[in-house]
Order: sequence, then C-alpha cells, then structure tokens
Amino acid sequence: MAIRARRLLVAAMWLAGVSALVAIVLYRLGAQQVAVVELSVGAGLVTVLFVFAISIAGEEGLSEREFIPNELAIGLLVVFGGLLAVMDLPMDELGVSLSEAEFASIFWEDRELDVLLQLVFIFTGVVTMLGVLADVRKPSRIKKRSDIPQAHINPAFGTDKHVPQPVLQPVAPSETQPESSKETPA
Amino acid sequence: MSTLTILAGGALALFAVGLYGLLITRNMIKVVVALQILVKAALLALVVAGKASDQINLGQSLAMTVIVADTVVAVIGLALAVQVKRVLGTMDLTELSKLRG
Amino acid sequence: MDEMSAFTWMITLPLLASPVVYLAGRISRRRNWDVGMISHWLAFWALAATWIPFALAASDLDKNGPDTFQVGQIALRLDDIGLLLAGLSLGLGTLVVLYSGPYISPDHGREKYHSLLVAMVGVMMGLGCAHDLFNLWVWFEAMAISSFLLVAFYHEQAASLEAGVKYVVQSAVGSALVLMGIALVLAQTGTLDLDKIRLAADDSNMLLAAGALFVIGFGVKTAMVPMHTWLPDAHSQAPSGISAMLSGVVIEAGLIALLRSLSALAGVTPTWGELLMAFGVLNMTVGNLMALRQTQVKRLLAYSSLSHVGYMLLGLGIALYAQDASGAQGSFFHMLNHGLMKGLAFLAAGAFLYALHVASGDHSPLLISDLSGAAKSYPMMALGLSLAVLSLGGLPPFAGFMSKWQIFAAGFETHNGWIQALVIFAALNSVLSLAYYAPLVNTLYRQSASPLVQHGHPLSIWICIPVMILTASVIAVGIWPGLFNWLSDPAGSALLAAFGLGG
Amino acid sequence: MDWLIILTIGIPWLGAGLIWLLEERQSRLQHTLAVVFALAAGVAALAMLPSTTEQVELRIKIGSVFGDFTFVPDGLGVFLAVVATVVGSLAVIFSVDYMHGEAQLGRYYSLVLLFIGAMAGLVLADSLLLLFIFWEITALCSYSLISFYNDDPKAVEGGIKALIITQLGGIGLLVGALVIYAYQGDYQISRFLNEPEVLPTNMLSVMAFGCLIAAAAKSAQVPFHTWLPGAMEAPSPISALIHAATMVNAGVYLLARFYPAFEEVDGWTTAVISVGLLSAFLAALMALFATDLKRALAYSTISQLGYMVYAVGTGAIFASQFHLLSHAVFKALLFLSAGAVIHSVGTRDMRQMGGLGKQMPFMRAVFIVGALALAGLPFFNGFWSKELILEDGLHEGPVWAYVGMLAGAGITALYTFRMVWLVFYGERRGSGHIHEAGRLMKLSTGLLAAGTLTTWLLIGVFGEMLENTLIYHHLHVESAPTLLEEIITAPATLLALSVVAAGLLGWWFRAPLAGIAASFKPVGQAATSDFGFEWINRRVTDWTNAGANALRTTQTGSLNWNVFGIIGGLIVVLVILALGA
Repeated sequence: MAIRARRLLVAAMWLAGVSALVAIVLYRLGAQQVAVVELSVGAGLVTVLFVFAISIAGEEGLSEREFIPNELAIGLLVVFGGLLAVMDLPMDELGVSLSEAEFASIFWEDRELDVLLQLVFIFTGVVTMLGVLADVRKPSRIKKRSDIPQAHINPAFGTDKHVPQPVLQPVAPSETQPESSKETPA
Repeated sequence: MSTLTILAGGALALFAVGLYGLLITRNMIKVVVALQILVKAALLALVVAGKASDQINLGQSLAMTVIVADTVVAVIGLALAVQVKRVLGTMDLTELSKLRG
Repeated sequence: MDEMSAFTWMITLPLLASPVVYLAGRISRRRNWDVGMISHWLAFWALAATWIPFALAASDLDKNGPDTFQVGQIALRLDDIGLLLAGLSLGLGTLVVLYSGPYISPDHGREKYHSLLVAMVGVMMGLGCAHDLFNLWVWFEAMAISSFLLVAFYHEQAASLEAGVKYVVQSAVGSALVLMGIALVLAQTGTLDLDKIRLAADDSNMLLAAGALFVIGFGVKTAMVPMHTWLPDAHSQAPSGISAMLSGVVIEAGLIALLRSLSALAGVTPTWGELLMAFGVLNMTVGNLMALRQTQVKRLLAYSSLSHVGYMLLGLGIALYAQDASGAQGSFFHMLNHGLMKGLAFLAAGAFLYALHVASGDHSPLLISDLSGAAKSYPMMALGLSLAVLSLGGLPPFAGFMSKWQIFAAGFETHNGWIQALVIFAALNSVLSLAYYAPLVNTLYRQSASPLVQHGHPLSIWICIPVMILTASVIAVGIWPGLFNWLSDPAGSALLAAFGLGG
Repeated sequence: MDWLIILTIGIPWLGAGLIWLLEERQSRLQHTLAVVFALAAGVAALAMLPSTTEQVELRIKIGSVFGDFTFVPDGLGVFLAVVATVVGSLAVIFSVDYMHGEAQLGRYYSLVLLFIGAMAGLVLADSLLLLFIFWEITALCSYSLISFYNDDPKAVEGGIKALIITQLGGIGLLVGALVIYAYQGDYQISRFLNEPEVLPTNMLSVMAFGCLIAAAAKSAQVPFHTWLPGAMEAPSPISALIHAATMVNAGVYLLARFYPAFEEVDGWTTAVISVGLLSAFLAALMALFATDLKRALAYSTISQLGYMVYAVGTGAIFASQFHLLSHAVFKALLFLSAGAVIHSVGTRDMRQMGGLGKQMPFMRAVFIVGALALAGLPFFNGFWSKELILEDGLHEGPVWAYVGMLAGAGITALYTFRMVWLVFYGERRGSGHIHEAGRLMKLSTGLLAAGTLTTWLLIGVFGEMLENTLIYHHLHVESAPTLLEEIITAPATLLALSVVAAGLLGWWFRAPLAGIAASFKPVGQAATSDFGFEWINRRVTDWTNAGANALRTTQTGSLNWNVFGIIGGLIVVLVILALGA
C-alpha cells in the first residue's frame, strides 16, 4: 500500500506503519533494544523527514501510468519470491547454541568497528545532504564576492535553462532549511 | 511451520514489496519509500537470522548499524528528491530518464 | 583492542582528516579568506602523509605476513589483496586530489568535495582489509555514501542529478540484496567471520542463494551486466576526477568485496569460477558494443570500463576454475593497469572538458567532435588521452597489453578448449574495442581545430602533473611489465588461498 | 653483437622520442634529425651482416608469464632488418622533399622511426611474445601513418580498417604465442623449431593455421587484403616503406620462419599455396583494372606477396626470401617515383596523367627500371627471383598452382606496361604545371634504381648466409654461378618469359585485341569491385554497427528498468546456481 498510495503523504504514513510493524515483530523476537530504535527512528524520525521533504517539494499527483507493465513486474516478483522461498525454507533445523552476551557488550565492544563506522556514515551523510541542498544560492554568492556586472554572469548561467530564474536573485535564507544559517556568508 | 519460517517469509514478502515499488513507481519520494521498505525487510531478515542462530543480540547489533545507514541513505534520497523538484519542477522519474543509449 | 599498527593508521588517517578538511574549508569560507585552496591542500597532504603508513604496512606485510587488528569480534586484516586495493585507491586518490584543485570551482563546495574524496579513499582502504562479512558491508556502504554527493556534484544540472538519483537508488538496492545475503549466511552458519564461515559452509541451498545475492548485490557496484545501468550515467556526469576514481577504484573495490564474500562461500559450489567467466564475457561484449556508437567521450570511456571489468572477471573466473593463481594475478595486474589507464583517460578527457566547457560555465557533455584538432593546443593532454585509449585497446607497448596478455596466457595454460575459445573471444573483443578508440585518436590529431578548441582555456599545472605521471606510468608498465608484480602476484596467490584452493 | 641489436632498435626509437619533443617550427631540425637517426640505424643493421649467427645474442629477463625477451640475429632476421633500416633511410630522405612544409612533421617522423625500430625488432626477436609485441607496434605505426592526414575521412577510414584487419589477423599470432607458452613454458622460437613435438598435434595445427591467418592479414593476402588499397591514403614514402617494402613482408617472414615446424601439419602447405595463388592471381587482375596509380601498385604488391607466400608453401624458402629482397627494392622504387609523380601532378588518377615523361625524364627512367623488374624482364632483380620461385614451384608444388602463377606473371607484365603507358606516354590528359622532382627525391630513387639493377648479384652471398644460420630449415643453396646458370637454362624460365612476352604483346596490340578485351568486361567489373571481398567487409561492419545500435536501446535511462535489470540478473544467477549445483 505504501507503494500504490496515490498521495505522497499517505505513502509516508504507510511507511511509518510498516516500520511500526517491523518494530513490533522485532520486539516479539526478543530484540527489544533495536525495536525501540526502529520505532523511534524508523517510524518517527524518518516519517518526520518524509513529511518535511514532501512539504518542501510539494504534493505531486502523478498519473500512475507505469513504465513497466504491472503484470510483468508482479510476475517477476512471484518468480523471485518463489525461488528464494524454496531455497530458504529449511530454516528451523539449525540452531547453533551459544550462550550469548548482553546486547550492549556485543554492540559496543564486539562490534565496535561497526559503531565507529557509523560515525563515518553520519558525517559523510550530513555533508552529502548539505552538498545536495546547499548550493542553490551559489549564483548569488558569486555576485556578492566579485563585482562582476550582471551582464557577464547572465549569459553564462543563462545557457542552463534548468536553473529557475528567481534563484539568480539574491535570496534571503529560506526558512525551510535548518542548515541554511550555516551556509549564509557572514 | 515455525514462527521463524513465517517471519523469514514475511521478510521476503516485504522485500518483494519494496522491489515491486521500485519497479512501478514514478515518483522520487515513493522511490525512497520503496527503498526504506527494502531495507526494513533486510533488517528484519538479519534479526530473524540472529534469532535462528541463537544470537539475537548479535542480530540486534547488526540491525542497529543498518538502521543508521538506512536513515542516512533515506536522508540523502530525500535531499536529492527535493533538489530534483527544485531544478526540474517535478519529481517524475520520466523527467529523469534523459540519459540513455 | 590491539595496538594500532601501520595499516590501521593508513586507514584511520584519511578518515580523521576528512572532517578536518571540511571544517577548515568551512572556516576559511566563513572568514572570507582567499577562497582558498586550504581544503584542497589539506586533503592532498593528508593523502600524501598516508603513504608513510602505507609503505610501512607494505614492508611489514612483506616480512611478517598478514597483520590482524582485532576490535572486539571484528578483525581487520591487511593481506595482499587489501594492500593492492589500498595502493590503487591511495595512488589514484592522491593524483585525483591534486588534479581537482583547479578543476572544482571554489563556489562549488570545494571543501565538501575534498572531504568526501579523502573519506572515500580511507573507506576503500578499510574495505580491502575487512575480514568480517557484516563489517565488509559496512565499509561498502560507507564507500557508497561517501561517493553519492561526488557523483551528483553539479546538482544544479538536471543530468547530473539524474545520474546521482540512479546511482543512489541502484546502490541502495544492491546493498539491500547484500544484507539479505548476509542474513542467510548468518542464519545458516551462525558466524560472520569469513574464515569461520568457510569452515562451516556446506552446500546448502541457502548459502547458494546467499552467494547469488552477493554476486548481484556487489555486482551492482562492480557494474556487471545487467546491473551496470547506473555506470554510464554516473561516470559521464560526475566531475572528471570522480569519474576516474569511480572507474579506476570504486568498481574494483566492489569486485574485491564480491571476491571476499564469495571466498567465504568457496565450498558451497564449484561453479563460482564459471559464473564469473560468464559474466566476464557478457560484460566485454555488451560494454564494447555499447561503446561503439557513442558520441560523448566520457560515456564512451564509461562503457569501456564495462568491458574491462569483463577482462578482470574472466581472469578471476579462470583462476577459480583452474585453481591456479596465474589468472588471478593477471586480473589483479589488469586491475592496477585499468586504474592507471582509466584514471589517465578520464583525467585527460576531464582536462579537455574543463578547458573547453566547464571553465566557461558550460556543463554540456564533451563530444568526440569537440576534440577535433585538440592536439595542437593541448599536446600533453592529447598524448595522454591517446596513449590511454590505445593502451585500453590492448596495443603494446602500453600497460593494457601486458595485463591482458597475462590473463590470456593463464587461460591457455589451463589446456582447456572451452577456456581457450573464451580467450580468443576476448581477444576479438579487444580488436573490436579499437574500432571506437582509434577514431578518438584520429580526431585529436586533426589539423582543423574545432571552434571550441580555438577558444579553449589554458590548463593549470596541477591538472597537467597528474596526467603526466599517469602517462609515464602507462608507458613504463608497458615496457617493464614486472613493475607491479610485487603487488599483483601475491594478491593473486592470496585470493586462491582465501578460496582455500592451491596456495 | 648484442650492442648492435640494441642500437638497431634503440637508435630509431630514441630519435622518435627526440623528434616528438621538438616544436613545430623547428622543422629543419626535425628533417635533419630524422635522416641522421634513420641512417645510423641503417649502419648499425649493416654492421650486423658479417656476424650472423643462430645463437641467442641478447636476453632480457622479464619474468612472470612474459618469459625472457631474446634476440637471435640469424641470416633471415638480419637481412630483413637491413631491408627495413636501409629502405627506411631512403624513405626518410625522400620525405625531406616530399613532406616539405607539411604540418605535424614531428608526429610523422616519430612514427616512421618508431616503425623502423619495431620492424627491426620484429625480425630479430626470438621470443614469440616479443615478436608479437613488435608486430602490434608496427600495426600501430601503420595505422597512425595511414591516417596521417586525419582531416581526410578517407584516410581515417583507411587507417582504422588497416588496424582492425591486421589486428584480427594478429589474433592468430596471439593464439600461436599462447599455445607455445602453454605447452613449452616459454616463447623461444628456436627452441620450438628444434623440437616442435612438444605441442600435441591438434595444437600444432591450431598454431600453424593461426599463423597463416596472421600472415595473410599482415601481408594483405586474400581474403584479408582489403585494407592495403585503403592504406594508399598514406603519404607516398609511407606506402613505399611500410606497405610495400617492409611491414607487409612480416607475414611472409613469419611463414618462412616457422616453415620447418609447420610443414608436416595436414593441409597446411596446400592452404599456404592456395592463399598465395589466389592473392597473386586475383590481385593481378585487380591491378589490371585499377585507375588509381597507387592502388594499382598496392594490388601489385598483394600479387607479388602472393608469389612469396606461394614459394613458402612449396618449400622454396630461399626463393621466397630472395624475391622478398628484390620486391622490397623495386617496389619501394616504384612507390617513391609514383609518389614524386603524384606530388607533382596533384592527383593519383592515371586517367588524369599521360605524357608526363617529357617533363619528368628522371622519374620516367627510374620508374621504368622498377616496372621492368616487376614485370620480370631478364637481368633485373625481379627476373631472377621470380624465375627461381616459378622453377621451384614447378618441381615441388602442384601443377594447378604453377599454371595459375604462370598466368599471373603474364597479367603482371600486362598491367605493368599499362601503368607505364598511362602515366608517362601518350597525350597529357590533365592540366596544371608539372615540375621535375626534388634533389633528395632523385637521390633516393636513384639509389633504389641502382639496387634494382644489382641486388641479384648478391644471390650467392645471400644464399650462403641463410644456409649457415637457418639451421632448422635445412636449406641447401647452390653457389651463385650455378644458380644463375640454372635459372637461365631451365625450361621453366623460357616458359615464364614467353608468358611475360605474351603479356607485353597483349598491351602492344591492345587495339586489335579490343574485341577480346570486351569479352573480359565482367571480369573487369568483378575486379574493380574487389571480387566481393569489400562487400563482405562492409556487411560485417554494418551488422556490428546495427547490433550496437540495437543494444543501445537496452539503456533506457529509466530507473524502473534499471532495477528490473538487477532483479532479472538475480533471477538468472539463482537459476544458474540452482541448476549447476
């Protein structure tokens, strides 16, 4: 449903539902800690992000005329699911019995490297996000930094018809982006 | 059929739903939604696998890392979507299939 | 945690440097300092400094064998394959950072670019050392995340965004597939350490499925056909330095990740070798045919990467099939050479792109016809690009010929008729590839200069130096093929050992 | 000795590097340096002549799968190295006048010198891998020089065609080298010739036919000959040096070199004879109907190379190499003097020429010397070597092939006289001012003309050299007087001479014979359309391009389809593994 929902917000809500569902399953499995995180991050944070993004980008009703015929897609997936399932089923027979350590010790000690690498994820991720979103003010910055006359800039950027014209005007920091304060030249 | 088998099947089904979404959707935001579902399925599978080998906490630890990575990718995906909207004025993937051949 | 040893410093240094580069760039921008090359030079010196632990680690490896660094349950181990990848990414990375200084305009978030580039180099070196299946995935994902922005760097350009979106989505799908595979392995064997998995692995269907998921999941990054579709877009739209990194190192890193994961599943089925060979042939054919009719230089080079991955896969497949290290040695040699040649090709093509388009604020793609007569104004770049493509086409006395030869020789040594037929087919492909490389050279050396060339911008010395270094090395390796044996030969043997074959 | 080898290859390569570095405006220096380096290489090669040996004289250890790079300066190798460097020097001297004032001289001379060094290396190499490497370098130089005028699409097309076709053939040699490596453990040719039994029979025949394909492609033999006419877009000195005197001989050289190992392979000698016969005969016909002066000469080259290949097939190694020597000299002469004519007239179309003899008496004289040698008239060097081939063919080869070759000789005479007549006699059909060639052009063609008149005197020395150093070929060559006497008195010679005379008379009485000529019109049409080989080439190119275009539609650019590709790949791999395990 999350996929077929026509409105983006509804889709995002469905995703939150899925996350919550997964979290419940995880909890039942005995993975309490991760369940909590999944609930808060997956169902909470990510949904907020989605809502945020949708509110920036705006709702967009696309006619759902698919590229790929529906039947083909479904058929492919049935085949795929079937194959994996057939290879998968004898799952219960195994059971390596280990007395296991606490989650905290495994997470923070045994898999310390993974945790350290999460820092890399977060750092690079943030930089990437900033990078993707930040530059729309770039043309205005050029104008401020160097006193190139308008006439010289416009031809250069005018060749690119995708850049919306208003952007070329010096803009006030937009309220929609929390990181914008960082970007504004002092 | 034990619970674990059913759960594994569930993870697979969720995975399939995610892939299905990627196959049919034309909206950038929904692409990110589908990716999220895909990773959720993998996450579930990891924990189930941990459970199956009696190392639920190991599974949890892995899942934790996956959640972080997954969230970061989601953020990047959404940022890209927003940027696409800004530049192209739409989030339709048909507008994003100009590079071909 | 063990003592930090040379090779962990080698990995840590760039990762630590990355935020510093970013912050330094930010601050200098905030203060309106000379829009400075601060981040650029910091990045360069960070990578240059990394050569010291690299050299120490290499000599240590040579003397004492693989060094293990245990963090909790996770082991990092520098073996010869890891060293190869480290050398490749560090080498190309250093040159690309040098090159990118003038290439990336200061208004374009230079500090982000350099910071991510440095992080990516560090992550790739780590990837080569990962010895835990899940940890491998984590490094892999980190590599992907650090490269996303780099690909979509010109984000005000529709084409660049499109490439970025495709790259992000397909990478994410690939890594989700890998995760599923890891889940299967964990469920079946109960461990994540590569060696332990190999000992525990039997020929169950689940592990087989896991292997398939690894092949496809990592195959997306390795650009194996039919998972290659992101590659031409990403390679042609990214800034040229990044194209060089993507083609010269990232693809190879994906391949090494694939090999690592498969090595754990070596005992599951004997068909891995044949599978890799099949993909190799497919990649070659599709890559060459697709490249044949391209009109954009960077897109042409991107497709040629496909075919070169094919050669590597062929060699690796031969090695696994025949249980003989020489094919793998050839492949690793080709991997290094491909890094040099494709690095050179993309950097030189990028220099043209910069001089003819980017420097005047124009982001339209570089067409082959734009290069008409470019040799007169840019003799160094023209020579570099010509040698790179001729070498890619497998003409002696350049590097590409030697490594292809090593792969072919390994194929014939098997004394197996089918493999020999495959080798001949690969040679035919090599000839076919000349049909699109050669016209490029002809265009460069025309007399009549295209209007773009007549109004081209001059090139900075920092763009020229990396190109010159790479040109010289492509010739040097071609004349003295033993130059990289110390890297590629042990790596080939290590691969076989990792698969539990030969030794 | 080892120093001489290094010098012969190294001097021109050093020169190539130096000249590349010079700036465009230093053209005088470029000319001078090129001549100096080429001559120095020639001297080094000549200095090797007295001390030919069958021993390995230079060994460079490379290791790994590349083995040792070894050189053996035996008679065959040194002789061809001398041809390459000496003709090379003359071509470079000729170029000083011919290329005067051209742009990109640095590239031109660098590539020529690179080629000269590579050619010398090719024939001196004893490691088959090394031979292959030089083989490919010559192809690279040939390609770049054919398309030297990169602005001319025809030149580019010709260059790429030559590159692709010779590379395709090169795969045959590649297979050969790989086979040797796989079974012998190194690439040493001499070791292999000593003991070809290390290869299993089927592999030996794979290698033998692989080498035949490589040789046919390199020496422009049917069905791979189509690149040579296209290669005539190159500057004339290049046509003379690479596409007449040296590189195209590499194929014949290869066959001759491996003859002792391959002669026992089933069907190999027959195949070689057939290739030679077809090339000699068909190309002669094509030359007869060609209207482009350089193309006519190119077809004639194919035809003459056919004679050499045929000779190898019949086991007449000495005759084949002797003809190679004669041909290198007189064909280089023909090409260079044709180049001088073209340079002066400004067209290559023989229908636009005519009556040029009056303005260019010197060029007419030397061209006629070359033409008479080509036609095989007595006492020019072409006469002796061709008669030697035909005589050996009569004794050793099958009769059908001999008849064909004999007919080819007649046609050769016919087209040669046609060519001379169209260019130098009759009425001037074109317009424009004609001037006699430059001094250096005269010098180099004059030297070659002198060679054409005299190289046959070397027959004895040459035979002795080959006999002493080609130990695996078990050659037995008579002394010079015996040989010459034998050639003159053999009935085969009379037969051949009368056929040549018939060809000559055919041209002389072409007016009365017009009726008969008309009945050959279909042949003419077939010949001008290259007997359909060109058509095959075009089809193959078209199909490949069509396939490539069709494949491009798979890159839809749509993300959905891209994901579809990933899933599809996964399914295929799963199926393969499920079935395979």
